[in-house]
Amino acid sequence: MDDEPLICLPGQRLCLCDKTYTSGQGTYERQGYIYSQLAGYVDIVEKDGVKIVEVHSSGEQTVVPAQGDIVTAQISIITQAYAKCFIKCVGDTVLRRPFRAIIRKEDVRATEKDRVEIYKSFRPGDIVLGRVLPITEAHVYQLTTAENELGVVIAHSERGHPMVPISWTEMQCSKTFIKEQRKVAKVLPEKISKDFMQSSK
Amino acid sequence: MAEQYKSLHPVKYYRDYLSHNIRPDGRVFDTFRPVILNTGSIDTADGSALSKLGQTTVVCGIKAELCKPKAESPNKGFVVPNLDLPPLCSPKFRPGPPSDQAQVLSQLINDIIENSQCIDLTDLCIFPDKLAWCLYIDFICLDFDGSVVDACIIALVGALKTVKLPFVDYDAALDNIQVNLENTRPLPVHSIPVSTTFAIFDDKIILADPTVEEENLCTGIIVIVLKDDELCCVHKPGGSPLSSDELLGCIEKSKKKVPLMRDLLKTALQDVG
Amino acid sequence: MPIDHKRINGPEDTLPYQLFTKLNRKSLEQKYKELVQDGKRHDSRAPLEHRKIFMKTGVVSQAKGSAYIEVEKTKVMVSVFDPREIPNRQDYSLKGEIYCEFKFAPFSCEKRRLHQLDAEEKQYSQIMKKALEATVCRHEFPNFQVDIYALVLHNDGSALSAAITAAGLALSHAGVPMYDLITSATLGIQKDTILIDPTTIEERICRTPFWKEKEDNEHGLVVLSMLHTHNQVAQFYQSGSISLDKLPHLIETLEKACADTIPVIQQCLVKHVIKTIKKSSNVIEV
Amino acid sequence: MSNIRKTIVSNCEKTFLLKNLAEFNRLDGRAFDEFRKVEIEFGSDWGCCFVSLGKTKVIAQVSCEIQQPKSSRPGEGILNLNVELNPIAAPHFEADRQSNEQVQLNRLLEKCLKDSKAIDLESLCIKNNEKVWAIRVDINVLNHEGNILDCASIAALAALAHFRRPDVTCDGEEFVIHSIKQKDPIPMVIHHYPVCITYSVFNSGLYILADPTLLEENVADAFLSIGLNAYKELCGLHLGGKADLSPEIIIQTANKAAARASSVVQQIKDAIEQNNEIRREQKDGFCRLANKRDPVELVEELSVYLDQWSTKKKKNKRKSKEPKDEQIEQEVKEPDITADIKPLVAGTAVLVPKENDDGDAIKVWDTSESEDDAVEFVELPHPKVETVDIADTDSEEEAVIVLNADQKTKKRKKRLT
Amino acid sequence: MEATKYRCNLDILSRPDGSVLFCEGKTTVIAGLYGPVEVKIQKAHIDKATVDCHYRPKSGLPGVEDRLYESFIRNTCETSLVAALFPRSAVLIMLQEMQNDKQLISCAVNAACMACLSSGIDMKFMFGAVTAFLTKDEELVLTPPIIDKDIKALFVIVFESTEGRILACHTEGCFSKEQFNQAVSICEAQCINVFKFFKQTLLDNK
Repeated sequence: MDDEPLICLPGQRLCLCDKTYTSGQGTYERQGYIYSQLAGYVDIVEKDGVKIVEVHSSGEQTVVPAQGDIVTAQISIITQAYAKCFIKCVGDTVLRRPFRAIIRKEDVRATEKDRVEIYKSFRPGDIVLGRVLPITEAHVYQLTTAENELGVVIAHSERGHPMVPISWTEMQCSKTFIKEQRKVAKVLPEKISKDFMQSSK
Repeated sequence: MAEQYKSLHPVKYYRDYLSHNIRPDGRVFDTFRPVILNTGSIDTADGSALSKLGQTTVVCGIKAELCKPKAESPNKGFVVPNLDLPPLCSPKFRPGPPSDQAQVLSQLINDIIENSQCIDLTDLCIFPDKLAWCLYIDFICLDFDGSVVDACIIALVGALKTVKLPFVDYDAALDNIQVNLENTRPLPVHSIPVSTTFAIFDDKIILADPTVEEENLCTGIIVIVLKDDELCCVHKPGGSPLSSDELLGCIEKSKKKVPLMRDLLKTALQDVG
Repeated sequence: MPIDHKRINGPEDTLPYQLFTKLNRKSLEQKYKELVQDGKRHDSRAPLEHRKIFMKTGVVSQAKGSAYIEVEKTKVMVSVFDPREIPNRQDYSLKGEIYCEFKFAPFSCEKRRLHQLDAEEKQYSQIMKKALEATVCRHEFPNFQVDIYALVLHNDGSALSAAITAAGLALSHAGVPMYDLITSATLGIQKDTILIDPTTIEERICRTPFWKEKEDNEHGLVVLSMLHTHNQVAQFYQSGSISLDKLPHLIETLEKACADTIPVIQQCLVKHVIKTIKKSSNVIEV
Repeated sequence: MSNIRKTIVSNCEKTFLLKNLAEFNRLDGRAFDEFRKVEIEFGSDWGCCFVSLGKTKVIAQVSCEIQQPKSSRPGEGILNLNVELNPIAAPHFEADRQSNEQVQLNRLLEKCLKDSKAIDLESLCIKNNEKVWAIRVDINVLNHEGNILDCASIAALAALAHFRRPDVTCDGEEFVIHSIKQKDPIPMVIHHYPVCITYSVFNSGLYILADPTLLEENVADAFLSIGLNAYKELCGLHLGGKADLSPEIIIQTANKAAARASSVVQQIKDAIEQNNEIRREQKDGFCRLANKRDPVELVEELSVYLDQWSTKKKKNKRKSKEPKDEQIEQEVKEPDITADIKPLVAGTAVLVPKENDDGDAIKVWDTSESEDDAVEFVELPHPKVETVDIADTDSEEEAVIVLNADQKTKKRKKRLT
Repeated sequence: MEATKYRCNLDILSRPDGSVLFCEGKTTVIAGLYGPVEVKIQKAHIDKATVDCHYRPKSGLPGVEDRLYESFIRNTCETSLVAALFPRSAVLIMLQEMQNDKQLISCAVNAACMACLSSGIDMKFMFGAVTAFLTKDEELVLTPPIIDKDIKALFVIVFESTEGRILACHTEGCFSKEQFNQAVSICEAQCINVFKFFKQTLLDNK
């Protein structure tokens, strides 16, 4: 970031829209000019010789999940065919209001799709990482966990104690050592795991 | 990262803080948030005040209207308090009729007004069985960040102190009402109730003046209202059980707040004159 | 009036005491004359002078974005919330929706307002919605709804304009993508007198048709909202009866008033942006 | 949403019930025209009574306040009835929500008690055009085991008959309300005692069951509710549902209901009498209920009912154990109701197919609603006076005030802070 | 001091899973409980049962005042029920006022506890409520004074049965801290009788 960030307001004309400059996040193009959509600061990103003009909001951004985003969600209801959940974070941004989403049985994992059982993959209350699928139905977001890095990251055993992953299909209760089945995400971000291990003590 | 942690596991987030004897907003368990009181700034109301308790903001406006007293109590006026929790003040609330929470709090405030006897209903009578004042006391929460009752009671007292009622001449024979706007009198306020909210966290830690997050995560709420040295409300609607010593401890803590509130009110009203 | 079982009810019928005051019954003619005396209005403003505006963002901590506007005595709070799923919606809409609610606090006007939205409030909500739809990039949040709530704490005229201006500020504060900054202004007209930013008393005089029988019984209120950079009209509302010939002049006057408000909004937003940037850079440094 | 927590009547329950009806048996062992036991208890407050009709239980409370009379009836008091279907009575009832069922019950009760002019409203007037007593009857349904209407009508009537309002005296200008301790309260003036008697209709009137239970109500094609007083005067008749009944059946049923009505009214009067005597000694009210153990209350098992059933059968005739087509005709003549009906419907009713879908209670109610127009009214013994809706005139008055308010406030001087 | 007389009739209603007619002195309340039953989706919790309470006055429609009672009883029941056992379901507690002799709240709380007990739903502990009255002569009594005006303050205190801690508390009127303390201790003593009565009733009903 520059020492003096360039502050702009909605509707402010930023520059001409031509071969070198194109409109990016937080801006719009009208009659050959790029205008700002937000109150924030201007950022210019160079990509393939094109300068993308972006405006970043100063405070929290208003985000809605979009196709391809990695989201953090909490499972609320499981059925035979799908698990319902609430999206709590999109990327690093924490949402003030959760969005509803579902994970269908066939999107739980990449292999042996026909042998997936929802109850062996997720339980209500689990925190999962998922990727947003293209929006087909009008209302609900669909998520997939069919990647190694996606799946359950935080779960509690039936007794209510936190569990530790022991394989990509199993987690173990830290108190009772009972194993439960889950679709476990492979990589845990270091910090979160550390935080949780500490707090659970 | 902390944000996400808080969003996904709020209870643990809080426990981590509280285990170090501090609350996420930097207060220790017993401290109250700063209080701001502004009085008489809305002149369409007959009395008004705005109170801020940390972020929690409540505006109280009093409108006086004339009406006929009830046949059962011909020498009493009316006080009609209502708390509105509009969708403006928090994403928790939806437009429409008052939520259960708003109703419960309205009634609690009504009880406090009644129990503390801060308004003597006979003061509101103009002519027995014929004419009396009806005070519509409307509270609107502008920012819902916990301990709303406390903020309401502060605003209530501030607003009551600014009420000025015009003189009314009532001719019983002709049933004629004459209002004299030039000549007004203040409403006698007989006591100053001071309310304190406590939250019980994890069945044992008692937090004074909780924020909305603390209220959501806690396992019980206590509201204690004092007027001078007397108690006029100890309201604990369920939640984690407490020993009587713990409850008395809360009363002791809230007692300390009384002189502070009294001074605040005095200072606030001085400027209005 | 049916009893509301979800509120504490007072006695059945109460009357405002103002009904029984000794009124110095001035004729309408006289009132009109007193509207502007020696080129000054009752609050010693010139007819085309706007009252001072104070604006602040971030007044509601629980909301995504919020703004407070004070036009001398008129005080309005607006809060804006994150997009949410549209309740009971069956079909897919490419553009997001805006939900507006404009409410007068019960004690904000001379006559006590009831808690339920009345016809006037519903109409104002609609006007506000239309005005804001023009400035919000609704395609950025398809199938979602942004809630905007405006609450008038004290009404001393031109409350709708104040609410629209504040809502624009609150939306921008909330980080909702917008095409432009929006400002709004009100104007009252009675016969030949044109008053910018009328107070409650002036509004009332302008609303009443005084000389019904005469031909030039022009009277009424005009509210205009403008998009600043693109210089486009976002909303136009007129009540009463105004001749078509006069309209261009009125619009011109209002446009100017709208433009005059822009610096206040800009200042307020820039202040907010600087503050948050400082805060975040502080965090990074630490 | 109203279907949440709704108990569904299964097809086998339905067929079982209908099969039993074909053999002239009811599941609880009652005869077709037999009613469940009515019990009336009064509380310590005036005008409070708890009525059970079998296991259906209702509490009614009468309250009064002084109001301005309706401008169309300046010399009459006001009577309001309000039935509440609480979730305590059945889990699918929702609190604070007017269901169709509730509206219908309210209307039927109003027809029976209010429109029949059973209560003397003129005696409730304190000062013409100024002050009258407004009487309100709140009927809270506590347990829904069928036939709420009858139970509620008994409760409402008993409560009204028991109620006493405080005395009011007037010394020229002032009205003084005397508390109950100061002056003896005044009972209501009741011209006649009307109650509702409900029947369930199966197979277009082939079987008509008095005082239906919950299951019978849900399976029945229609219900016939007759408002009657002890003098055999009709106070409202309502046929809801989808049965094609011949007028003769209705009249015959109404005749039978008349006998029932007079016995119920007698019971109400006796209960009040008895209560008045008890009141002198103790004022415990409902506390008596606490230690009361009604053996019938504890009967829960179906087997017990079945025992009863067989004993009843024995009384009837041994023959019924071999149900043969010809024999039914003979058997039919035993209980008097069926004997009444049989000849009328013979031939037509036999092959009416019974509804086999899961048409539960709601359905029955709904259809009855849509057929409201088809409801047959039998002329009331008292001339029915048209109630003029005064809402219009009222609101006009209000509007005038509001207008004035606006204009006057305009001239109000601005107050300084 | 005359002891308050408790009387009750269990399972007075056939529809609810548990019901009771409960008398405390002359105050009488009928309570019924359904649960766990189906819950509206908007109200469902993923980790526990939703506890809902409906209080009905015997005359008039329930108003704002009754909402306060409802929330008081609802929260008390929610704390004592093991709600975590029935996620995504509802427990409905319904109360009907029958007769009021100034001990309505405590009677309603006790009736709610009896209804829970009679339905057999899992509970962490029993709860019992006692009403104490402070008269104009600054005297604490458990039996309601005959004249309303003699009451200076009123205390309703709810205790749990395991350690005798205060579960809920509601007061009306003004009083000193010492008087409150005193009221707590006399209520505590009386509450033992309430629990005794609960246990005896359940034994008798076997």
